[in-house]
This record gives sequence, structure tokens and C-alpha cells, in this order.
Amino acid sequence: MAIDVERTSVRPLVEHTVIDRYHAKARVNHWVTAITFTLLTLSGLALFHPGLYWLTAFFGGGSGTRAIHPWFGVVLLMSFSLLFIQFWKHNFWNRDDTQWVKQIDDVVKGDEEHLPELDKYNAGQKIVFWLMALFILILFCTGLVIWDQYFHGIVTIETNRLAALVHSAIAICAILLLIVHVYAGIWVKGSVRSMTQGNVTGGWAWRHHRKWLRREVRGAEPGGSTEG
Amino acid sequence: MIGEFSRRQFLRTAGAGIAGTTLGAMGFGGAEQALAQAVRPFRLAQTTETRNTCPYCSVACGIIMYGLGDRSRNTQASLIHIEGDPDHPVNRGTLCPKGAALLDFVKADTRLKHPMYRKPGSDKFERVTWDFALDRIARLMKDDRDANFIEKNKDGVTVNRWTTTGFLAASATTNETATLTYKVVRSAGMLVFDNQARV
Amino acid sequence: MSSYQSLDIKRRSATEFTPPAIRSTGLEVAKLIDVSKCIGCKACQSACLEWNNLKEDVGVNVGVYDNPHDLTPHSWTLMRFSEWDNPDTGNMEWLIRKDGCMHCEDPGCLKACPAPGAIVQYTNGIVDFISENCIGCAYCVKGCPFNIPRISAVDRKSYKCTLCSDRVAVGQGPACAKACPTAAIMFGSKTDMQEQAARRVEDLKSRGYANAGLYDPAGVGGTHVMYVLHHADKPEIYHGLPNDPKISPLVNAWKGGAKLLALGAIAFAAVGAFFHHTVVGPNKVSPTDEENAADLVEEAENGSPQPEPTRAG
Amino acid sequence: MTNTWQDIKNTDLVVVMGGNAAEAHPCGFKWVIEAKANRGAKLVVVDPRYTRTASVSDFYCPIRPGTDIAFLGGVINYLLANDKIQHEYVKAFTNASYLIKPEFGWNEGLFTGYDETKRGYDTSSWDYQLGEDGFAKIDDTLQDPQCVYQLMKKHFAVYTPEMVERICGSPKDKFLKVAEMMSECSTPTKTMTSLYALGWTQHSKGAQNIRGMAMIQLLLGNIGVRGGGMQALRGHSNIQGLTDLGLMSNLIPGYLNMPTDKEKDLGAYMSTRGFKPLRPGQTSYWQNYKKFFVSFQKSMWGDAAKVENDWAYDWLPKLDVTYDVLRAFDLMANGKMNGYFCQGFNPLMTFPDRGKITKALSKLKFLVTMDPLETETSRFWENHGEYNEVKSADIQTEVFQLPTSCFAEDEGSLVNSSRWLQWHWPAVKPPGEAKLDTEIMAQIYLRLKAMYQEEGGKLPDPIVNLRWPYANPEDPTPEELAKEMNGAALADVTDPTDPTKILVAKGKQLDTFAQLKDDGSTFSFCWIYAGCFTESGNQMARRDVSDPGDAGLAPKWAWAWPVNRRILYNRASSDVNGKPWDPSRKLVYWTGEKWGGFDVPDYGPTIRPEQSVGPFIMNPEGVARLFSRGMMRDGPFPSHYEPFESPVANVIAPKIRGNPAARIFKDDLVALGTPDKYPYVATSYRLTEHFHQWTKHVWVNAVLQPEFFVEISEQLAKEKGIDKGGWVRVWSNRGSVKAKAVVTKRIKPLMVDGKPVHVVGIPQHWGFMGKTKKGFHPNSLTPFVGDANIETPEYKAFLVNIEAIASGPVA
Repeated sequence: MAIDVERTSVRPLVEHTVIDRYHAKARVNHWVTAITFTLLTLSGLALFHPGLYWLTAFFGGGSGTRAIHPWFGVVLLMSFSLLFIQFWKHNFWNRDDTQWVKQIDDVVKGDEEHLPELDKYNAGQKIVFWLMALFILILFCTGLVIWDQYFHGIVTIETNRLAALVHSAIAICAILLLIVHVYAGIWVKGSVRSMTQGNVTGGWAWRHHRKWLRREVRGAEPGGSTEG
Repeated sequence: MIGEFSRRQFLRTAGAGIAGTTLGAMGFGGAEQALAQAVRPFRLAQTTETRNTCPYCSVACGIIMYGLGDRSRNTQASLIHIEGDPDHPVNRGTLCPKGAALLDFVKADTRLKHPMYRKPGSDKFERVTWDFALDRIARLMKDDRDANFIEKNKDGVTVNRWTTTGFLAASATTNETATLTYKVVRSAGMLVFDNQARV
Repeated sequence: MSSYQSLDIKRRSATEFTPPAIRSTGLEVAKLIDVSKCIGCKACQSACLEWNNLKEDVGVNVGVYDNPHDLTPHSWTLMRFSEWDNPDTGNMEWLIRKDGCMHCEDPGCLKACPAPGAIVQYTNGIVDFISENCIGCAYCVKGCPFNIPRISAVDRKSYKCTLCSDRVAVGQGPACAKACPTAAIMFGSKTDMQEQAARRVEDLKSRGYANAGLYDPAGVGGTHVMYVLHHADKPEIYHGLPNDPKISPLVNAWKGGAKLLALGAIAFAAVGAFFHHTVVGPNKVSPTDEENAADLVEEAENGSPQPEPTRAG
Repeated sequence: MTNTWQDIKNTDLVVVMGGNAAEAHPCGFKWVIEAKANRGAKLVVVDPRYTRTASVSDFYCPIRPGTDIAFLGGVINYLLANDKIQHEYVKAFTNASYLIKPEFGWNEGLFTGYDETKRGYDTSSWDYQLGEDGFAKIDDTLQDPQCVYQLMKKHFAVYTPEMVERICGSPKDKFLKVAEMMSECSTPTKTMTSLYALGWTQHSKGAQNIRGMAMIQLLLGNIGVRGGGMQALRGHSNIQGLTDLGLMSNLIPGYLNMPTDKEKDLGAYMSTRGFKPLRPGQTSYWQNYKKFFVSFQKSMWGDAAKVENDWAYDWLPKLDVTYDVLRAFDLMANGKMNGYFCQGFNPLMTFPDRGKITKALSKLKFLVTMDPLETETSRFWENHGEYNEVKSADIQTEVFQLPTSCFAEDEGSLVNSSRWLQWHWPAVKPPGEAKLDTEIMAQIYLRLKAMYQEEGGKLPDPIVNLRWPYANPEDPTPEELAKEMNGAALADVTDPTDPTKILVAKGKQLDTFAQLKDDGSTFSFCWIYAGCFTESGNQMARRDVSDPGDAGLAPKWAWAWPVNRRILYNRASSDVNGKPWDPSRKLVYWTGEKWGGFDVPDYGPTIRPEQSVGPFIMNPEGVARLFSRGMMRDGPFPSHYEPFESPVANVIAPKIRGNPAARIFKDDLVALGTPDKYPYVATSYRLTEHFHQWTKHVWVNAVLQPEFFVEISEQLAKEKGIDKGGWVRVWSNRGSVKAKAVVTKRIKPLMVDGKPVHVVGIPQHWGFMGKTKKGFHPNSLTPFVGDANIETPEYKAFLVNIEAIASGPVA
């Protein structure tokens, strides 16, 4: 508290230095995706392992879970597609990203001073983004094939078996990725507000995405709006 | 306390409840559940059995008809199943695809339930009473017999025949029905009389 | 419940540990389908429909005797007809096989099923679908090496031959076996059926069927529905009876131990994250960061050149 | 059937020809499978199609429809030429040694005595040479050229294996294999059984087909033995019963004959029914004919049938011609009939040439149908598009559709193929207002009787005097009727050798037909059923499953006619000395004092073997007839004739194509098709999934075989551009049907007389009522031709043409 007070007294404006990161549309889009993903995770895991079958209770029982899971998937695909359209441009890989990956030790330790200055997303976020896009596409396609209620018989049973295997394996990968994503959000304090309030503090941006901050501050954005 | 709380929250959101449920995944869930699977109860346990013979071919397999109802005064029997009679020396409980489906014969949609009558030139049946049908049939028979009965042939031999009305008997009726049919048909002097035996 | 009383459970779908079936009599049952005695009369189909009160749709003729044309949620058994030219004798042989659930000792359907207790295997070997637990996911269809289960479009439940578990529970044989006019379907203990099959094979060999044999495929641990075939070396000529059926490796991979590994990975990730947090602590923004940012903003607003940040965070 | 269903398990060789037992009688066929599995028996199938019976056979031989006699003649020739006959049996138990009149002969396809204008024979030359003692002459050496054995050799010599192949299209090597397998059964310890059905009867020479095989069985010594015999697998559940009870134009119950115009009184009627033995000491059981006849008359008219009025002989209608169904519908089509009753019968989908049947029914004044189910016949006036194209308004027939009970709702007995009378019990009441047939018949009768009593009319006597002793005249009970079939004593029946001994007291049920009298002191509606319902109760309801010796007889299950005998001619199971031919298959044998064994002997129980009484006690000669004398209208030996519609000429006798004595009317002769327009041989049949037109009303069976189809070979399909499962039109000179095509390897073209003949198979289970898809019946195509002896229509061989069409019929 003391520090805060002190800070306030020294630089009253600091607390008000906020940078817009996501406008409302993007935030809603993200949370729809997040909620759908969570529901998919829960309903999927319910059918993935018998020990988690009790999770079906959240979806009106086994049949309900079986029935609704693919519809969540449809929602996820649509929702994620919108996210994708908004974010894909910011997720091109560059030299800094490679450097970032090389210094992953520093990243894990939270020592970011020796990292290159980063634009809106760091390499980790980009990896999450692209992998998630790939996983969702695979999950959707394989899910469609094993969605017996409407797509019975469109492929052979053997292909069906492959699809089921791939679907579950990819789903696990996607969940792991989600854990990374969520944990990153929690670990890196000040991140969550970007998706709840839509902005971050200047300090957060300085610390994690300085290149982005500089551009924001310049007001010039080569790629158009900075808001996703 | 607040830190403690947030840790739990973290686990729930990030791990989707995994930690708690991995225990379940080790197999402690199923064993505790009441296993409610049930074999369908044997559905002939309390039925009334009646012996009969398959009405189709001449192997004449023994069948057992399982009826709802215990033959008490106030219950109307209804068939629910038919199966082969294991005692029968020929079929020994077996049945062919026809015999095995006899229940659906008894209960066919096209079973007739009421006497029907079609007027000359009409394009439909209409429902009539038994009395109407039987009176009318008997009248038509008598009129035809009286008009066309031949008592003597051209050589003067007594022939007493009536050949303008004929009768096809059914070779799936009982001997007893056949006996009564024979008596009625022959006593009227009919000669145009046959059954499936030579078809 | 009655299943517990008369037909104890050996395996149960989506259940890691089934309580030991302590009441087991040790008697395993089996249905022996002697293709060499089968006349393809479809009495088994008829008896099955009647006993199980199934109402199949009246179809059409598509140029073959097989009706319905495939197994359906209402037709749990089906005669499949194959006209096969025997290259050795030059004669056409009309091979007629009663298709339906094989009641595998290692049932792929049960392995694939995600719903606890939707598929059970009794100690007598019968594999039964328990509809009230079935969720209609059709995983059993993927699990089955014989392509047997069918999902009803009406109630989205999976159906197949129960080996008349309700009849067996009260000491009777399955309806099809009882009806079969030529005793091409026999029912009894598995050992008795194997002995019976051996006698039949001997008879067939004496009639010139050198490759006659019993179909009790080891790949699925043996089955509780077995065939006597005149040409046991070529089961596929009997309308595609699998030569060496086993649970698909894909299904094994999907449903095998990898599952626990996967869950472990998830748990590990979650726990790992927790410990990372514990060890490294939160990645917080320092006041210096804020100041640096504020400076940057200020400079930008003032239009002055932006020096490189100097303050340490 | 001469034997029981279960007895088939005792055989060594099953020959299925002229039938398809596995499909039509699956549960009886199980005993074939038992014989195969437990005795190592072999199964041979000879059929135009590779049927489901063939699918479990050890040997299959194809044959062109309608050429069975050539095939069987070939086997007879093979047996005689290779001396593969059971000599002792043939000599002692058949008429092989009997000398035939020298005027008898065979020339150019005709036996002696043919009259073309009558389409029939004078059969007087087809008989034995009688000695001065009135007995038939025999030659035990079988060397006399006029003895039956030598005549047979001569008659069948033409049927060489090459000729069989030429006529039947059966490859010579396959025919020879079948003949060889059959010939192995000529030893006393190997038996063969023949299973046949409508594949033999539904021909213009159906009865002769069966005789062909019966002769083979006699030559092999297989009649009267366990695992042998001739098994007529009858179609309906009680077709045997209705035949026994004589529900036919020309029959009186128990195989007595209706009198004809020529028999003006009882004396004339009995004069040809003396059945004097043709060899010394023979039983000739028909000598009791009059006892059976009088007892029948007493059961019809009771006290009104008395010696003074020749036991009411005049009240029986006299036949001028046989009123078989072909004649009935011909009369009808010509406007000569006014009323018709169809009790559980569907002639519109049964009798040949459906167009003619529709025309015939349309000319009736009234039609009454009695059936538990809708039938096409009761709706013949209703338009069903292409399936029944009629104009209702033009049809003036009054139609009554009376609902009856079905098996589950009635009580009584049915006679199965092995002559067992089995009683059954009802479980439920008929639906709606449906009534039992017995009540309907009683109601019609009582109304008719009342009208004759009130109004008078033509000859009311037989109607008003009909014996009607039922407790409730309005609704006689099955038990009352069963007792009536059996018969009872009207006065005390005493022992002929000891008049003080009463065998049956007045009013008591008879135990056996041996108690029947021709003096009016007994009545029995059907003499062969005497014993079915005795003072000790309803024998038909017996349910004792015991089977001594595991013989396959189950003698205490239900009751078999005659006198609970399970295997006919069973005396022939032992040699002349009364010793079983095969000790492992004993049936009836001489114990030293009497005939004993597992079955009721078909023989006088105390006739000693040395008395040389033949085992075929119904025949005046006491032996079986290889030469049938004048008993068959179309010849004493079977002879090959082509079906009336045939793709080839009769190579045996080119001038005579079809059976010269077969039933055919002039109009129908004109309606026959020729091979230039109709090049393919069609045959009709049952499928195992259905029973006639009944089961198309049954949901499950409709599922199992839903839609009308025809079966053709892959070669014909290719030739005509027909796809598997595609629509085809099949037409004959009489009509046309549309069907789905089943293209199969199970039918193959046959090489007949050097040219390929294609077969079109047409199953017979569809119509325009019921649960199945609407369809046609082969009777739209079949010719109006009947067998020479029993007028069974020729459904099994006729000519059609076929083409692929784009779509099915319009309903």
C-alpha cells in the first residue's frame, strides 16, 4: 500500500496510463470461444475417460453430453474463425520470435529484460494461436466424421476409427495448449484485464510487448488498427 | 485465505477439474455406483399356455401359444407370443420363418372382423349383419338350386345333382369343419366341390 | 438387477474395475452356427423379430434374397447369401451365413464404449447392451470388428443381438436357436459346442470338404457365437466374414492405456503450472515499468524524440 | 407320405426331386439333416434351380422343368440294365412276374386303346392275363416277354443316359452319378427315401412323375421299410385331411368314389367294387367297400338311410363328368354357374390363367368368401391399377365376405403329411364378429333346411333328412363332429364267429373300422378315421412322446390313420419269411406266432409267412404294381411327354407333344404359346419365407421377402440387358406381369437337344392385399392345362418371354 501511495504521490498519472488492447467485439468473441472450449473440454473428457463420465451430469446425462458436444464444436469453429480473422495478421512469425524461443529459459523465469522487444504477441502466443487453429480444424473435421447422428456412413468404419483416435489425441493436445494459455494469462499479471476490460496498463505493455507499446504510443500502425 | 482460494480457482479453470477427477479415473467411481443394468425380464413367466398346431404346411408342427390372462372370468385372453412345442415329435420346438411369426398372422391388420357385402356393380364393401348375409346367401342358394337342380338325366337315370353352384373347401380347416362342410354341401346335391388338394 | 442375480458381470463398459463376479458358475455359453446345415430359411430372423418384439420396415427387393439388406436397429440377425464358384470342383456353392453379434470374449464394442454399464459381458460370455445406459455415441460401431451394432434413429440407442440374455437367464436357449428347423443353430456350453463342432467338421471332411473347420477367432479371444464352415480357410467367401478379426489397432490406441497417459499429461501440465507459479512467482509489472511506459507516453504526447528507455525494471 | 417325418432320419439316401423340402417344409426337412449328420446319409437334389435344399445337398443335378419322367425312366433303365434291383423284393412283393395281355402295346407315344376325340384311352388291354381260375397268370422266372419285368425293360430302354441328357438337359455324368447313388440302395440294408411335392404334381403328367419314382423305390425294395418310402410332402396343414374326407368332386370320405350316371342304383355301383382277389388267398381289403359305404350313408342320413331305399343311394348326386376346379372355372367363364363359395381359398391368385378366372367370377350371380384374412378373390371386383385392372361397375356379382376364425381360435384336428390326426385347442376368441366355420356352415344349412321345410322345392329330402344330432344345432362342437367321423354302433355289433359276444354295444364309439357293418348297424363318416375318437377318449389329443426303439414313430403321439399305423405297407420291411431285411432297422416282423415290432402291422396280424399273402393288402393281387393296370388314365407305365408349352419337340414320339390324356379345353388349347414367341421355360414355386398368399398379410414375413420377383440366370440377364434388382416384364400368351429381377448363378441355361434353354423362375406369394409390396402371381401367365389323372394344373413348366423395363407397375 505504501508503495502505491508513494507512487501515486510521485507520478499521479501513472495509474491512468492504460493502453487499449482488445475492443468489445474481440473480447466477447474470445470469451465465447473460451466458454465453448471449456464446455467441449468438459463434455469431451466426460466421454473420453470413464473416470470423468460423471461430468456428463452437467450436460443432462450421457445422451445429452453425446448430443450437445458436437454442437459446441460447431459454435467453437464459428467463434474461433472470427477470432482467427481478427488476429491472424498479428501472428506472423519473425526473427524476434525465434530469439524469444531461444531464450525460453528467461521467459519461464519471468526475466524479460534480455528478450527482444516484442510486438503485440510473443512467440508463445503465436504458437498457441496457430496450433489452436490447426487443432480446431482437425477436431472439427474428425468430429464431423464421428458425429454419427448426422454423418453416419459417410466414411468407412476404419476411417471412423482413425478419426476417433485423432480426435481424442488432438483434443488432449488442445487441452494442454489451453492449460498453457490459461496459465500464462494467470501468471503474467495484468493480462486478464485485457480480455475483461479491454486494456492493459502501460507498464504491462512496456514489460511484455514494448514494440507494440511504442507503436501504439506513436499512433501509427502499419497494419491498421491495433485493436483486435 | 485469499491466496488459498485463488489456487483452487486456478486449478478448476486451468485443469478443468482434472486433479480431482484423475482419482475417479483410477477406477473408484464405477465400483461405488449402483449398477442398474437389467436383463429384460423373461416375458412368458406368467402367461397361459395353449397347445396348437401350425396352420401352414403339412409338417403340422406343434406350437405353444402364450396368452395374457389366466382364464379367469373377467380377463379377456390375448395372445402375446407363439413358439414351437418342444414335446412335438416332428418339430421338437423348432419352427420355420412362417411358423415363428404366427402371432402376426393372428394379429394381422387385414384380419376380417365383420361380414361385408358388395352390391352388384358397386365399387365398395359395406358392413352388414350376420343375419342379413346368411339369410341372403341361403335364399340365393335355394333359388339357384330350385331353378337348376337336375333330378334325372336325359336317359332317365336319377342323378339328383346341382352343378350351378360350387364350393371350394379349405385345406387348412379342421377335419371337423370339413365334415360339417361335406355334409351340408353334398346333401344339397353339389358336385362342383374341391379343395387345394389338386392344385 | 437381475443380471447380478443370474448372470454375473464379467466386464462392464467404461468401468476400470468391475467387482469380481463371485457368483459365477464358470459355465460359458455359446451358439454354434453350422453353416453346412443351414438352409437359409430365415426362421432365426423371424424368431428374433417376434421374441424381441421388433418391428422392421417392409423393404423392397434389390435383386437378392437378403432381406432386410443389412442389419438394422430392429434386425439383430440376418441371413446373408453368397453365390460362390468353387474353383476346385467347378460347382457353384450357395453359402448362407447367419450374421449377427459374435459375442466376442474380448468385445471391441465394450472396449470402445464410453458409457459406464452400457455394455456388459456376463460371466457366461454374453455381451449385452443395456439401453438405459447407452448414450448413442456409436463408439461400439467403431469398436466392433464384425460391423454389428446399429444405432436407432428413433431413440439413438445402439442395438444388437443379446443372445437372448433374458431367455438364457431363465435357462432357455436363444429364440433363433430354438426355432432353427435344421439345428444349424445349436446352443449350449462353449465346450460342448466345440465338441459338437469337431464332430461336424469330421463329417464334412468325410464329404470332401478338406478345409472344413470351426470359426472361433483367436484375435478377439474366441467368440460365443461360432461357425462351422465348409471352407474355414476362406471365411471371407461367406459374405465377408473377417479372416482374422481383432479389435482394430486404432481402437486399441484410442481406448488403450494412452488414455491414462493423456489424462496424466493434463494433470501434469496443471500441477506443473501450479509449481511453476510457486517457484517463479507471478510475473508482475513493476512500478518502473509503469514509469517507463508513462515516460514513453509523455514523450510521445510532447512530440519529443523518444530516447531509449534507461530505467531498469 | 408312406412313412413319418422323423423316419427320414433312418435313411441312407434322400432324393429330393419334384420338390424343395428345405424351403417348403423346413421343420420336416430337419430329419434329412439328422440323417446326414447322424447316419452319414447323402442328399441328392434334382431341380431346375439350385434351391435352398440344394445348398445343403451332397450332389445336385439340374433338370429342365417338365422332363422328370425322362430322368426317372433313365434311372429305371439304369437299374434294370445294370441289374441293380432288390430281386427278392421285386419278385415277391411286386407284379414284376405278372403276365400282361398280349394286345397291350406302346407305339409312337401312345399306349393301346387311344381315342383322340375323347382325349382318353380304353384301358381294357392294360391288364393281366387271367387264368381259368380267375387268377392272374405269373412267370416266376421273369423271362416271359409279356411279364411286367420284361415289358418294363423294353419300355424304358429308350431312356439311355444320352437320351436323358438330350431331353432333360442334365449333363450325362451328373445323371449317371445320381443313378449310381440310387442304385446303391438296391441292397436290403441300404434304403433311399424320396421327398417330393408340387414339383411333380403340377404337370400335365404329374401322377406319372410320382409313379416313376414309386417304381424305382419298388425296384430297390424301399417301400414299407424304415428310411424308405414315398414322401408326398403335402402343402397345407390339413390338405391330407380334406383329401381323406373326400372334399372333392368325385370322392366320398375314406377314398370311396361318388357314383356316376352309369351307376343307376346301388347294385350297379357295387358291381364294379367287388375287389375279388387276383391271386389265391390275398387279403384285398377293399372287399369291405360296402361296409364303409353304408356306414357313410348312415352317418349322412341316419334312419332315413335304410336298406329299402338302397341306404339313400339316390340322394348322392351322380357325376356325369368330374367337376374339378378347371372344369368349374371353365363352366363359370361360359356362364354356366351362378353361385360359388370360397372357404379359405383364394382362386383369383391360385388357379391358372388369371384373366379367365376374373372373367369367370364376374359372371357369377353371387360369390361367398369365408376367410380369416382379406383375399384378392373377395375383392376381385375392386380396381387396383395394374395389379387388378377391372371395371367395378361392369361386374354384377353379389359378394359376401364372411370373417372366420383362424387356428388360434378354433379347436379340432388336422391331418399332417404322415397321416397323423392331431388335436389342437383355442387360446382366444375370434376378433370382432368373426365366427367359426362350423357355425357358419350350420347357420347356412339350418336356413336352407327351414326354407325347404316351409316352401318345398326341388328334392328337399337329402337336406331335411340330413343327420344333425348336435346338442346345439346352431353351433355343433368339434368334439361332436370328431366322434361322428369316427363312428359308433347304431345297434349292438356282435362277433361274426360268436353272435353272443358283443364287440361294440349300441351307442358306443367304434374302436376300428374292422367293426363296421354293411347292415346299417354302424355309422362312420370316414371309415379310415375309425379309432380316432373311441370310448377311451380322443386319441388325436394324445401327447405321449415315447418312441420305442428310437424308430421315429412316436406311436402314442396323436393318432394316425389307418388304425394308428405309422408306416404304410410295413409288412414289406421283412422278407417273405418274415425276417427283417435289415436287422438294424426292424419295423414289423414275424415273431413265430404273430406279426410284431414297433408299428401296427399293415397286415393280418396272424397270417403266417408261409401263407404267401402279399404285403400290399389293399390290392387284389396283394403285391405292388410296377404295371398299374387301368388305374391311371394315361398309361400303365410313365412315359415322357413334353409340357403343353415346351421349347422343343418330343424326341421320344415327335407326333405326340403333350400328355395325350391330359385335361385341356378347346379354348385353352388355342391360348397356348409357341417357342418362337415365348422362348423361355418358366416354372413357379414357393419360397421359404412365405406360405402361399397368407403370409403376405404377416408383417414379419413381409419383411423377410417383401416384393415380387423373378429369377433368371446371369447369361439370360446379359442377353436381355436385365440388371440385378431392375424391373422386368414377363409375359405369356395369356397375360403379363411386372417384377423385380433376381439375377443369379443358381439358375443356369441347359443344353437341350443341342440348344440352350433358359429358365425363368417365378415365385408365387404376392397379390394386391396385405403387408408386402403389391405384386403379381404366376397364375397371370400359366396355362389352363391339367394332369390326366387328377387335373392338377401345369404350373411348373410353361413358356414366357422377358424384357427389361424402366419402372414398375402403377397401382
